[in-house]
Amino acid sequence: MDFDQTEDRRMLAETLNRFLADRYDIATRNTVAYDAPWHSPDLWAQMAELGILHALADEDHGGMGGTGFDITTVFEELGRALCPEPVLGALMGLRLLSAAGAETEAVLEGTERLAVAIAEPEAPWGLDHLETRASKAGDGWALTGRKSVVYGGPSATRFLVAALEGDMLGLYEVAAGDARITPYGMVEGGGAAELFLDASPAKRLIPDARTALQDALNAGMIALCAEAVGVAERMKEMLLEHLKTRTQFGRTIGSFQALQHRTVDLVTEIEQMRSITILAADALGGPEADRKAAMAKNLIGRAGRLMSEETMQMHGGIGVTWEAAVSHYAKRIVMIDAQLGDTDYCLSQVMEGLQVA
Amino acid sequence: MDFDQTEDRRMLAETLNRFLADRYDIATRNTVAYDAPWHSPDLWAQMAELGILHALADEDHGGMGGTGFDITTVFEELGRALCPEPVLGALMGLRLLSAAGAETEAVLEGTERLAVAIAEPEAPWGLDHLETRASKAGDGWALTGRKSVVYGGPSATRFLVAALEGDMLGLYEVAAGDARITPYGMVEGGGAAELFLDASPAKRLIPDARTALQDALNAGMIALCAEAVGVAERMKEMLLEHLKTRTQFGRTIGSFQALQHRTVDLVTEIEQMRSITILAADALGGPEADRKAAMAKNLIGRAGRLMSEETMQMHGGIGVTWEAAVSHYAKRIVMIDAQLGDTDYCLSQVMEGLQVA
Amino acid sequence: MELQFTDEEIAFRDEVRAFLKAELPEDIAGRVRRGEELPKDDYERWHAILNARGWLATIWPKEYGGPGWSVVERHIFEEECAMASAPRIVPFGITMLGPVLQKFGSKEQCDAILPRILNGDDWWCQGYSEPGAGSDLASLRTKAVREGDHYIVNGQKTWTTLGQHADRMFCLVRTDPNVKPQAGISFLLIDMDAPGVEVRPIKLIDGVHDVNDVFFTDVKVPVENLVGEENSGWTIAKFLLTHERTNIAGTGFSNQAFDTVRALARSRRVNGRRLIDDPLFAARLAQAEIDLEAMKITNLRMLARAQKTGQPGLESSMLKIKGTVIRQELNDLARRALGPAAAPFPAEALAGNDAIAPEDHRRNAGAYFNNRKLSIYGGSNEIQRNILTKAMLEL
Amino acid sequence: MELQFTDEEIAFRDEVRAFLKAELPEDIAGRVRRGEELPKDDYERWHAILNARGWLATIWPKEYGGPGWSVVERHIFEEECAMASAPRIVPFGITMLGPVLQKFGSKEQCDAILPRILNGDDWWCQGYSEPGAGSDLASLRTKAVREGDHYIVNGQKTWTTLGQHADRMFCLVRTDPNVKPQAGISFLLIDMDAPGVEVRPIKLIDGVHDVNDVFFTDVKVPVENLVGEENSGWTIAKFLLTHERTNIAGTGFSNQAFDTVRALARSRRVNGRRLIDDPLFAARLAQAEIDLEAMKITNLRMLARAQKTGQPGLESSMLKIKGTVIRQELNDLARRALGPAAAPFPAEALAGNDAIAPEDHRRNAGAYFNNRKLSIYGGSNEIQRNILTKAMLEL
Repeated sequence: MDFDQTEDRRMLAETLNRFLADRYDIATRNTVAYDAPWHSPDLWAQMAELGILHALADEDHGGMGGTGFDITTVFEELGRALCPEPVLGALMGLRLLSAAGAETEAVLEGTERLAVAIAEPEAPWGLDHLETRASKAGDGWALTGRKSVVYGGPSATRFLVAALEGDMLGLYEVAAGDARITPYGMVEGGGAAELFLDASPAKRLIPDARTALQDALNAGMIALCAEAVGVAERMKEMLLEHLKTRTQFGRTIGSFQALQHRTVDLVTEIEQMRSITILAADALGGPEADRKAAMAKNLIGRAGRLMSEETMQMHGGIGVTWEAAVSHYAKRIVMIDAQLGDTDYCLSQVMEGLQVA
Repeated sequence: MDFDQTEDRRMLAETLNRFLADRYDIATRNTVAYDAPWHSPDLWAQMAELGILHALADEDHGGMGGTGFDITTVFEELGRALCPEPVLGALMGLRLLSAAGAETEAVLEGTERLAVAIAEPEAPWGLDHLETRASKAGDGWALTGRKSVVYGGPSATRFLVAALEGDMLGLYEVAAGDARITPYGMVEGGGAAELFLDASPAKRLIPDARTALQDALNAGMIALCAEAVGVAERMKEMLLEHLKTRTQFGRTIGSFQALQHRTVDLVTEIEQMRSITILAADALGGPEADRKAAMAKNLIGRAGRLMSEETMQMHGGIGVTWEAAVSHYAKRIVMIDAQLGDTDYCLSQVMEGLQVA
Repeated sequence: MELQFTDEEIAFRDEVRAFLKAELPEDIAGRVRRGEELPKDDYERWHAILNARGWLATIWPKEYGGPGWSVVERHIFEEECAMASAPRIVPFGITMLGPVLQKFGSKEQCDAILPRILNGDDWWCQGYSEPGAGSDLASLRTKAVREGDHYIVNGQKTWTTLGQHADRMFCLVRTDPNVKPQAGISFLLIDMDAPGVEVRPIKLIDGVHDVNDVFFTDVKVPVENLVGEENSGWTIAKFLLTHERTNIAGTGFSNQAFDTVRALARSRRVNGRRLIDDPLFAARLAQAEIDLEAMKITNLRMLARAQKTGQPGLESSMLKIKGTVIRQELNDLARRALGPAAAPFPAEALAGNDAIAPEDHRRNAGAYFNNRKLSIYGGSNEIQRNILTKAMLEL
Repeated sequence: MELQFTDEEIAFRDEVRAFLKAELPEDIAGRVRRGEELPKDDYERWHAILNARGWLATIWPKEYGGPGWSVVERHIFEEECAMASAPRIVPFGITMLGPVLQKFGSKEQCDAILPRILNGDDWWCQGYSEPGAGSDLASLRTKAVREGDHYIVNGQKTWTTLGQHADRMFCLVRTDPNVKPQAGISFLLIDMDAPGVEVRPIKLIDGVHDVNDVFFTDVKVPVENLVGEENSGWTIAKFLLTHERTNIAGTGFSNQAFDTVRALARSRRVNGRRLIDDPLFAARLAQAEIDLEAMKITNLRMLARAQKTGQPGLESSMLKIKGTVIRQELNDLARRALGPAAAPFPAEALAGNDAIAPEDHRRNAGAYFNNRKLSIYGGSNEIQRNILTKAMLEL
């Protein structure tokens, strides 16, 4: 039993932390995050150069990492800096390309940007209710359907798309130019897109991709959990600073016991967030991976909302202003819940495990 | 719009309050409540003499009340005094006898004590999954099945039993001597019983009693809600007294802001408890009666648990001792939840109303 | 005990409904329903419509142009307006300054100012909060120094709601720095176009601009703009803070929010079923409905008492807490109901064939975040708990 | 990062399991599983079995008869014991007094007392709390006045757990009333059969008797029963309060409680389906499972740090809070799972054909109420929040 990070991962975290602290102060971050293309191609290239993306794939597929703990190391730092770069798409895409035995080099080097398109308007989470269809078209395939809220969609060069041929859920690749894309910014910054496929030409990567897609979702959920931990840690620093410096009625507001006790409860929840993320990261790729990822995402969703609401409340009016960095963190930690599986969806998944003996 | 009680009801409340304060101090109450027959036949007779039971039936059936607000008036006072007398059985029984057009006089005068037996071991709430069966036997009927946790069962002279003949849920009467009864005390005081019917002779009061039974359940739920309001009001008094007098670290514990804010939240919930009980009482007998009774019982269940746990916590060690009156109130307000429909069951009923437009 | 409205009250409600149906402009109601920022003109049109009917200044006595309604009638009016998606009445002139002038102002001030409020000639804003003096209002530092027949005002106000539209501000200023904080405050009326007044927008969490910073640099204010005595401003401030507010629970807004979420949950399909058939979502919504139903009765109980005693009672603090908690929960449900489709930034929420949320729901996430302010402003819920502790629990 | 136990640790766990399977008496485990009060004899038998194996005093150094386990091994042992429904080891002699004597006691005291603890010759109890000095321990008033070679002790202790079985008590007494509260306290050992000691039972909310009041009237205590210096008792008390407690989160108990509730929910039928198929119940249970899984990792993280640094860290206060909250939630679920069938009073819970709850669940309601004490004693959760505020948040 050992909860220390390996030396390699510690260095990775420090490198990324320093890079983001230098290049992604909150003002820069907000400029990048709230204007099209909702990320910075320059900083993306630099980040790739640092080898950050290599941490997300394993050695057999050109990377230098790819385990649950590599993922959490990277995403916790992204969260701390509230980085809007489309790393989630790279992570999930790399796992899918690896599963397909496809080339990963261009992605690892940052010249190709992937977005993974699974969710649909009426099937926001999971794989069970998708309707996008694939059919043979000449040598290749044609996809028809709509993919919704595709994270990183505005800047993606290629989309990896889940689609059905008969009952079989496959993985297909669509070039950005071959589909109609409606890009947009998100309420907390960063970009997403609607993807309209109308007999769009595609290449099939994996005929029966259910397992690979679920693995990509698990990895993505763990990444989001770790991102939330990073967000929460930074919010905690901001909150403690605020409690120690803001005065009301001639005292620092941190001297009020009601706020103290609520703060202790928040800090306790952050430890729980970190713990459940560790649990899920450890299980990634194993037999318990699905359920533990769902457990983690559920706890993160609940604790994230609490963290967001309580931190804003204790900041008072300033906490709901655009000018205050904390408000952007407060948005992110809540909106993470809706990505890949929200508290209720994930809880349902955990409940299923209780019901079958 | 008027939330004042009528003069009659105010007098009823005062009379009952004085009676209970005089005869049911907590020591007497505990002696009565925790020893067989888990109520006091003497005090029961006196209470009947005061006309308390008459408030639970309408004028057409020998009573002087019988509306939702008559019921809440009586049960709030019973709650305040933590009275273990089996008034719930009388209330529900009187409504059923009235619906059947049967004689109510002996019940109103307290010489007969009714217990209403609906719930079964695997059908604790509602009317949809009962299995006790009725069949013709000579001139009368015979019942077979098991009724579980029949409140007031130990002291009942007659049982009003819900049983199926074919698909039709009827109401039957069984004399106490005609069934096997296992009486027991409850964790918070008061008595209940298991009722074993094995071709037990019965009289049929209402062939199709679904509506009447649901009305009796609604009335019973409203009564329990009002009882919980009375319990909560008394707990609030005890809590405030404790906060004002108990000192720790050289200060009254009521001077600690964390406890102040939690107390304010409790007091707010008591107002909510009272309000939802008023809403349900007003709706009794009308088209919205079922759903509003379920709403009330759900809120009472949630708020009751909070009230119980927080009040014990803020009392510290003394709050979990038998000697402290508050511990018996804390038990009662929680155990009310399990009677006639708990928070989850009631919430499901309310959810159904959301689902159908 | 009688929960139902009287026949007269029901007739009144029907009259209000008919009025709203006939007079509330559909374009304005649409913007309110969609949670958009309203242009100044929307407020002005709506005020004019209400004023034409004599229903604008609902809490003013008849002598000043109020309708002379009972507490219950006001409540009915506010509920119906909220349910019909009418804009809120901008409170600064009508609800705040009006009653203050009627109680503390001179006859000249009343005659000069009150008709202009009714007619929409002046848009008023409120100058209370300052950076560093949020919940602790008495620590305010904006100072006004008497020089001849003027005060010279220097300092800064913040959280000035809709101040960007305002012609005038009523303002708390420090006129005596040498006494205890509460004793040295005055209530002053300031023209927003006076030299030295600068309004800077504060953008909120969802990108909306409805509050402002206001800076004063050597602003000259005529002494006749003082309301009440010099250094008696704290009395006026307290009057305003404890002033009867029938609408503090916001039940009309919550009713409307609940209906909207329920409709959304019934129509939206998620993973093979209607969202309302998801027991976990339905459980949250049912619980919110129950809490709201209870609060509506609590609210009516307080109103009935106010009607009888003329006192709103300290329970208004409870209604503030519970009302904001419930409304924020409904906002959360509205955001949550959309799942990932809540993501698009409000300013560019998708429309037409590319829409991913129904028209009335494209600001659900933004509204959720923006409305976190509900439990902060107007006396934060923590301040309300302090008030209740002191006054009700006698702790 | 490595969550799994090492091969050695797994081997150790298997050894503990085998031991428990072979040696834990079934009658005792049954009573523990059913949540019954244990007779004194159960504890004594179990202590003797553990002592025979050398596994009784798990936190004592080897020189005094401890097994020399690592933090992780102790954790494994405690988890396995809880999962097997072993009685808890009565902590007063083993976990509390033992380490105190080893650190502060004289050689004579160690030699005389420690072996008797191991052998079960003396049953110890703790005399800390007093009426009026609960969370505020320093305000204790039981006084000990030196007279020749004795102290004369007068006063009252309360919440003395299992004091009805005790032969001796370690006790905090005030030896100097004229200095600040913390400075005048001493740590004294008192024979329970000394003249002037009276033990009176305190019945708890569920009718169970496991705590007591203890009264002292002119009790003579030899001065050699003083541990450490006179007036240094506060140092010892603090040592005990912050003493490494691997089991503070109670994860073993919660594991066991979770498994039991899940089994109940799978087997119990309610209104036409298994309870576990009721989404509202299943949601609560799943959430408790998730919180518990997280806390188990939090606990292991703290353990791993303690293993490395020898310091438990302030996070033990977090574990105390979260551990009790989770365990109490599981107790609530166990009570709730029975519905009305939780009603019968524990002392007479129905059995045989008349039973309405499965054998292991007849005290579910009683246990729920009794375990409300978990968040009160051993430093209430409010005190833990104060500690965390001060030390960790530096507020």
